[in-house]
Amino acid sequence: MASSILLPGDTIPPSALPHAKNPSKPLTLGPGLRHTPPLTITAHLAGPLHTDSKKNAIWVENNGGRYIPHPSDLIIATILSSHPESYTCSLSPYTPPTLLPHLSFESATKKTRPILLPGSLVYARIASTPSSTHLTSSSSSSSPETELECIHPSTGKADGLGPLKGGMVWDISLGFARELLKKGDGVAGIEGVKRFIGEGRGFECAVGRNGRVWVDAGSVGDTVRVGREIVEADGRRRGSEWGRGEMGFR
Amino acid sequence: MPREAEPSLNEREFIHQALREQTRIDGRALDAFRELRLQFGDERGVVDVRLGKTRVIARISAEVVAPYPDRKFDGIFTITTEFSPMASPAFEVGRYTSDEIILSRILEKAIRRSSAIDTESLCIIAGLKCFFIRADVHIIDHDGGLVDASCIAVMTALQHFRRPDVSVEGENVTIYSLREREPVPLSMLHHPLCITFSYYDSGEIVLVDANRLEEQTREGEVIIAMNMHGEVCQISKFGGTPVDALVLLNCTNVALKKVQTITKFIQRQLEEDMRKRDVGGLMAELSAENER
Amino acid sequence: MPLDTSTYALSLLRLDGRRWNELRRIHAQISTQAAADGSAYLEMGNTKVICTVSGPSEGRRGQGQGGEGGKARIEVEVNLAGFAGVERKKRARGDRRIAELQHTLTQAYTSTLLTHLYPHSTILITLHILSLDGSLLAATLNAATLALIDAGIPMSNYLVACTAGSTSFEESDNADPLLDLNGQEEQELPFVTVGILGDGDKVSVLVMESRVQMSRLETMLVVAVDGCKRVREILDGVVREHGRNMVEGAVG
Amino acid sequence: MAPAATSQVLLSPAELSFLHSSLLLQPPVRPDGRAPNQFRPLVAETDILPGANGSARICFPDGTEAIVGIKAEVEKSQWRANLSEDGAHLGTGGGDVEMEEDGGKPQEEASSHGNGEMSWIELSIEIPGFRDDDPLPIFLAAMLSEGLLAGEELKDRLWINRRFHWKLYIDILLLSPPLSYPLPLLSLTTHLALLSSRIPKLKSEQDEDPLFDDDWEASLYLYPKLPTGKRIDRPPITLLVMAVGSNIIFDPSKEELAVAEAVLAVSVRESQRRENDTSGRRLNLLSIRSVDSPSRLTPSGVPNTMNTATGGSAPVSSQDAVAQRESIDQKGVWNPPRGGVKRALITRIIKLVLEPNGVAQEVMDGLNGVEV
Amino acid sequence: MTDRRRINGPPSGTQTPIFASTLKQTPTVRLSPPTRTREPTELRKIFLKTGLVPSSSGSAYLELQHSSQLTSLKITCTAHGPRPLPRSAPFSPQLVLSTTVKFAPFASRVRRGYVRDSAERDLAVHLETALRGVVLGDRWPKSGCDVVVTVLEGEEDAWWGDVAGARERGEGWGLMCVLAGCITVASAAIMDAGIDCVDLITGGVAAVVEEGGGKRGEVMVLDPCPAEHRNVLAACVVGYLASRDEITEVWMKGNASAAISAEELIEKAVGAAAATKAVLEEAIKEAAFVKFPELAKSRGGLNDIDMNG
Repeated sequence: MASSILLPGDTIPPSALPHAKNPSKPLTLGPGLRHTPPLTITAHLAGPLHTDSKKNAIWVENNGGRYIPHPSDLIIATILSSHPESYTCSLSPYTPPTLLPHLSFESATKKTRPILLPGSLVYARIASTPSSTHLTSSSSSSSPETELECIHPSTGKADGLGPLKGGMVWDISLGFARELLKKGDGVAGIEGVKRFIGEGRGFECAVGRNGRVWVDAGSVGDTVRVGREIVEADGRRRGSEWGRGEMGFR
Repeated sequence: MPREAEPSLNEREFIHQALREQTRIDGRALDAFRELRLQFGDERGVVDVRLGKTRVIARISAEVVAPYPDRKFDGIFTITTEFSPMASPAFEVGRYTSDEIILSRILEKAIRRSSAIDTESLCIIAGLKCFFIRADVHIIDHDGGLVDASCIAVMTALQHFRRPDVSVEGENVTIYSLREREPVPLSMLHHPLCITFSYYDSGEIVLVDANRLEEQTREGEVIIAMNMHGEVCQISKFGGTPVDALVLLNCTNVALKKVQTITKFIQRQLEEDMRKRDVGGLMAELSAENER
Repeated sequence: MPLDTSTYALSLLRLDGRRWNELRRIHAQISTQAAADGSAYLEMGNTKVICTVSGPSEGRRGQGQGGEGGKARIEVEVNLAGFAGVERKKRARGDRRIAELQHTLTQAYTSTLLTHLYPHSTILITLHILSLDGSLLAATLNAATLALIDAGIPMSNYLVACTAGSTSFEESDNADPLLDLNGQEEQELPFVTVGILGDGDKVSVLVMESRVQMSRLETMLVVAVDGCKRVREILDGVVREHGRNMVEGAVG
Repeated sequence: MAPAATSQVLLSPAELSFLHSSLLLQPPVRPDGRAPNQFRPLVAETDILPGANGSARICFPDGTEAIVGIKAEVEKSQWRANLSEDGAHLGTGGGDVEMEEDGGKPQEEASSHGNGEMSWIELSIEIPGFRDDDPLPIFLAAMLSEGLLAGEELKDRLWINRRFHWKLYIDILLLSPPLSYPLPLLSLTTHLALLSSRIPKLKSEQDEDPLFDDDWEASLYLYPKLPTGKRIDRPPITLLVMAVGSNIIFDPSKEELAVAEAVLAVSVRESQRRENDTSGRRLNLLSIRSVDSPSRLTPSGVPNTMNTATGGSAPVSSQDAVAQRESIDQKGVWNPPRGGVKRALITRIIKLVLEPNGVAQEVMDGLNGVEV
Repeated sequence: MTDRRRINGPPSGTQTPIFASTLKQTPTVRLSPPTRTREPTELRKIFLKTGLVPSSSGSAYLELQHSSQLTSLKITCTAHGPRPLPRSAPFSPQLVLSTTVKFAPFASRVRRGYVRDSAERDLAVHLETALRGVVLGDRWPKSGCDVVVTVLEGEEDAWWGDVAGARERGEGWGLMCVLAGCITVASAAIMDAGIDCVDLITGGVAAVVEEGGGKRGEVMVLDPCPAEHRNVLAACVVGYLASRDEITEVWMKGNASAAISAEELIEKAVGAAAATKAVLEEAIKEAAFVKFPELAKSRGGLNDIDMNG
């Protein structure tokens, strides 16, 4: 699936494009690619090229850097402060804060909204981002801030989103978070996580695309064990994928 | 607007709870250091210290200058610290954070004021010429324990460093280049190291070598600088939740053990590096001297 | 040059005529500055400190609104007057020693004051050191405590500080502890500054800048803690006296 | 920002107008009931710091307080070329080399007259909340040193011998935030501190390395005292004077400053008198500086004719508003002053300051009483 | 404050030493201090022009005729504004005027650093005081105006060869001349920027000088060039509004002796300022003719704007 590493400026040869099963389906360009009419596609990120012939999609895999919000990503956010209409949340350090409206929780009304203290964690979905230029963005608002939601916009159900109580958060690489979420059919990437964790343990977990995993396995010891296994799996994966060796120091 | 990530409530509570159960999130014992790795540069006096994810590079350089007029018989030794924005977005160029001030002050007190270097030995001609030894500390990656790592880096680099040999005939000073004469090690009086203790629950729980997350959630810290002979070179507890005096005394006992272990580790690494450099057998006698 | 301690051994008196366990004269006044919300003047021997407290108030220019996380932010400004020392010395604004002193005071009072009562506000503690003769950190802590009491800012307990030293660096039997060192003694002898919260043995601030055998530390610590308790009594007296005057003034 | 803006008071246009009109009365009615030339009462003490050569503290009733400490240190004088008679005195043109003035007359040996240098006095002002390079401390320092350095006397007294001199450090600390314009306070405190300054008695002779008497009792006052306890001369003082209309008001408070039409700082000194001459005390003017009046930054009031609430009609546009406001000169509506002062007023201020038994002399006499 | 961003030259400029023996071969080197050739009441010739910096709202350049091979005064000024205040600034009902005075590093014999020193900041405060009284600030609420003055060539405090002169008495006589120039040039720049003023403000200096070379006596001179005089005893700068006959800024220092009173000194300084006004008027008119050519046609040719006091 993954071919050679692309560098920014490289042109994608037509041979590398996925052979769509359904020719009427348009080709979807994912992150890291740019289409120059009529037929040139160039990379503007470095990384391996991934294609998906089923969806007729093509993108460049990129692991690292800072998390950039995209609509419908699942993320773990920290509440910073509460305002009349919404909470301000942080997705990652040194990035602009995001908004989580008080009413975007399951069955929340003006009177029965969850009270979240600064520092609490929520598992949420990105509802909209300020930038509408991105190709994958389906719904964009003109709001200058990224907006989050904890309900499914059509059903009004939480679908596993909402405040996270207890447990511990671990930082993982963005690529690993994406991989965990991609594999799982259910929400929260729990299936993806289970592939890396030995069977026979019960635990709750939530994976955020912003590179954070929340784990609660009941006891402190189990939580630490699960969390460390995830982090180590991330480390192994990064090691194999990028061949990160010792930085030469002279 | 954008700011440093504060640990979430969940993290704070979990870390506290785990510590009460004698567990640390990275699986260490409460009084265990992270893995310490030393890497020496090709040049003498360059050391790359890694303590877990924290990484500090120290470099020693020497030049010949005129001594301070009020200290005619002493050489000059300074330590400068550089928090590069590389280590953490919290650091900005040209702005001193209190972390940086504390780090530079503690290194100053632990190493320079405790006279780890015999500055008199750096004097070449009284009042006219002396060596100016400069230790530059660069923080490359910040995951807690900066003071401990920087102190290890400076002390190791000082022991690794060799200054050019000089000879004095009356007023004439000859400074020999590396080829002319084997450079000489600095004369060290003792080897102080810093151990930072982080405490929780008013001193009920005391940790050694906290990582960044633990540092952000702790109630206070005590930094103790000691050498392996049991001499305390400085203690700093800048406020924080008050703890019992006995806890602090206990810390000095733990610090002594840690300092002894780390000092031995540094010695071993230095010797190993010496062996590597000594492939040709040219420096046989020097390495013997170094074993002292 | 080492301090001539031989005279001490003979007469059991220090250079300034004190015994080992004697404090210098402590003179303190509360409410000395009419313009500040709280103020105090403190003399410990020849170390003279004026402290003013303003706040809790809105943050100062361009520094945002007070503290984060629903707590007041504490700012400390220490100004060492040019004429304070023996030699006239103007310290640059970025002086690290002063910065460290400010940091220590900030840290000490952040955990002592009940800052959660004043969210989004700033408490500014300004200290002027008019004359310097040892025990600088201890004097600034004591003066700030008095000024904060005068300003009526709630604190969990008194924070008082004192220094203690030892006549010898080495691990020898004939070393004696000393209480409340003056500038000359500080230059020559190892010493610790200890800040105690309340009347127990709870150490809030502990700073030692000299090299000393581990075994000496315990004695120094004990003497300093004991000294703190006596300083506390003196300051307590000052506060009560001031309170009495205030009540009488209000009645009469 | 202007130095005055920092001490700006927040008064409404109505209050400003009331203050202004009461100060315009003949005689003016001041908010604290003082006479126009009356100073605020003050608490002063000298010699408060044993570690300094001279020190003083002054406290005004509004809580502003200043401490001045003076330290003198022996310093080596810079080398000066001795000039030959014919005036071929071009050495290096650099600024480092100071040359002896040579008027063709023989050099007076070991006399201090005219040898004092500017750089021997260093004055620094510390104001809480201000950086060293903010305009207010710099303006104040310039104003105070202008007065102190204007005379030869002080500089010359710092001369020890041809190789050494005293370096005088004057450190001025304002302990409180600058509530009112702190110039008079700082000036009076410096005056007292200088009066209390003593330097050790010189024991060595001529151009030897200086050796001083250890006995502090034997030390000499920087401003020498006669056996009768009187001084030959005294340091200068700087007064703050403001004008409202034709009224001249001394030592204005911050509220009064907010309606001032002109503010002047005037430095005066008692001119030197001979030791046996007690009658003729004359004051010398050393410097005058105009100070930016904070009143210019105050908001102006809205007259009734422009206020719909009082039956007037609101102006249509902001331009209209300005035009209307400027066209009417209604009494009781505050308008910040524009323009400057008439020359005659400045002349009158100078006269008032300098006149025998005038304000300046009164203040000096008052400070006399503080002496140790 | 030290400037650590740049590598600076030595604080005091160094000249190659000139030895007495070499002087005979170089008669061009002046040995005697320059003397004033003007009448005591005569001003130096002034060149003033506005609108030199097109990117600013208003600008002006002032130059004084240099006398006897010495440096003269060259000052530029730009005014930026009225423009809206930054969003972070608090509300102001008036125009917020801020002034900056900076000597170019090469403006004086002793090199000036890039960081403003206390004398420059002090001058800026003086200038601000002078201008604040003239500008109709309440016509421009919520706006700011920056007046930036750069001194390209400053007045010396004394003749450079006669270093003793500078030492003698309160230095900074040159600064007073600079301030007078700053006031005039800033006034022109503000006019050029189209900011409403109550009157035209001009700066003027008068001084009591001690004449060297035998006749010892105190003389009152207008527009002094400190280098030309053996000793300056007292000097006074005023910022003068000629039509209103008012003073917004007065700065006098020195020992105004009994012979010449302070009042007289101020009077003379006002005289100097009033004389300068003619030049300022001409310069502004000239600028107006450039802006409105039809005015110029009706008036005919332009006059030379040099003037004699």
